[in-house]
Amino acid sequence: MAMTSFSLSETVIDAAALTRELAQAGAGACVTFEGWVRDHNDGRAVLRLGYQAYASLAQSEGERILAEARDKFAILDVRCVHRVGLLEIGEPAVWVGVSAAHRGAAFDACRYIIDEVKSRVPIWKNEHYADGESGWLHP
Amino acid sequence: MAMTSFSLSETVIDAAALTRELAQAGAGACVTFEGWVRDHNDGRAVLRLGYQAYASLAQSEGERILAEARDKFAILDVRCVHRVGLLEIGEPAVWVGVSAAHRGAAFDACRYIIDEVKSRVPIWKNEHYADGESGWLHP
Amino acid sequence: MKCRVLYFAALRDHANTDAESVDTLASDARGLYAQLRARHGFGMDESRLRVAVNGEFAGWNHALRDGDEVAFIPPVSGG
Amino acid sequence: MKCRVLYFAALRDHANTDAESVDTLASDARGLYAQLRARHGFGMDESRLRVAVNGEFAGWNHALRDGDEVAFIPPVSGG
Repeated sequence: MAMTSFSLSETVIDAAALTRELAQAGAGACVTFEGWVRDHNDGRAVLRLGYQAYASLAQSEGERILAEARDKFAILDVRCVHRVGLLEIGEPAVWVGVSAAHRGAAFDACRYIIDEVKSRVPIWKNEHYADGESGWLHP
Repeated sequence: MAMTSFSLSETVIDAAALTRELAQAGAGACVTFEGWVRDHNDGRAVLRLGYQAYASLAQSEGERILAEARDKFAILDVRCVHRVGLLEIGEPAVWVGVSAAHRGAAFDACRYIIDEVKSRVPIWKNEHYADGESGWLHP
Repeated sequence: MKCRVLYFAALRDHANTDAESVDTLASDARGLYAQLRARHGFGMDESRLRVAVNGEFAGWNHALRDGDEVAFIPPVSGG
Repeated sequence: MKCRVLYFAALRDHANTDAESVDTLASDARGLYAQLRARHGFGMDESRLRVAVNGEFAGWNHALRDGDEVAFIPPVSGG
């Protein structure tokens, strides 16, 4: 299971199916995070986004983050999916789901995972602006 | 909108439909919490649960909590649904969803709401145990 | 005067009804609960309960009026 | 020796390719980036990048061997 908890996807993320994968009889809490494509960033109107990944390293780094979350927090199961390719406004770009016996660990682990994914996993966002320009974000 | 953000439900919670209601073009983050019926509590095997509510007060107190969350955190929209009646193991008993421009506010608001709902909204859980007993939880 | 009293959870099981009409001389919610506790043998101390009058949380000193709907709220366990 | 170099995001746009085979005399990743920066005119300073060798993060002093696959990782922006 640990080897398939993180994945990159070229197609729409199915949150309901992913949530069902987290179910266990001992699970009392499930926290999910979805990152949606916003229509603006830093004051510029955004039409759509493209995500590019270094796929093999993104996969191994993503799995490493999920393994860290399993070590640090009393959670039962976890999944993370990140989109690659072109996305429209409002589409989920990333989904994180965590199940646990109790909610504190589920919240903390979900927050940890998305923070680490955003800072460590080699995926880049290319914003296409309303003025016709586009640009890679390298914060 | 504020008057219909909190609801009690006698039927299965449709998380996907509720999540879609939170969508806005300016929303970059969506955090959800689901409370699932666990198969055990305090070391006793639980077969199923019954939830009883003081419906009119639960409704007004639930709406009050969601209004507080809108005041305290930079969020865009919010929903909370709590089940009443009999539930089987694994069913969602409560669902909270929050959308926001940024994830910090969404996590904080979602956590605030479920903590307050659990401590303030007049809803009671009756656990039916494997040994045939049942009992109201009054923590 | 008459009040309508609503019962939930353990209090409902104990009173064996979800609601009843009560003749009372109590001037406030505290006095009404003492009367009902004596009648039904509720084990739950006032300190563990909250009060609602006419669908809103209220204090134990809330003055009761004829026709009020009163609920004694045991510790909640939703979620 | 020859290394395979992978480019992503702004570096890919700048190099105008997603990968290339590079003849190098550089002994480590730092030297290889200096060589490629001179060739392609990358604006991004080494301090903003991370290095990966053969699919694993590595240090700038990582000694390169013939056939290594090297990637220079710009600041990421997933999520």
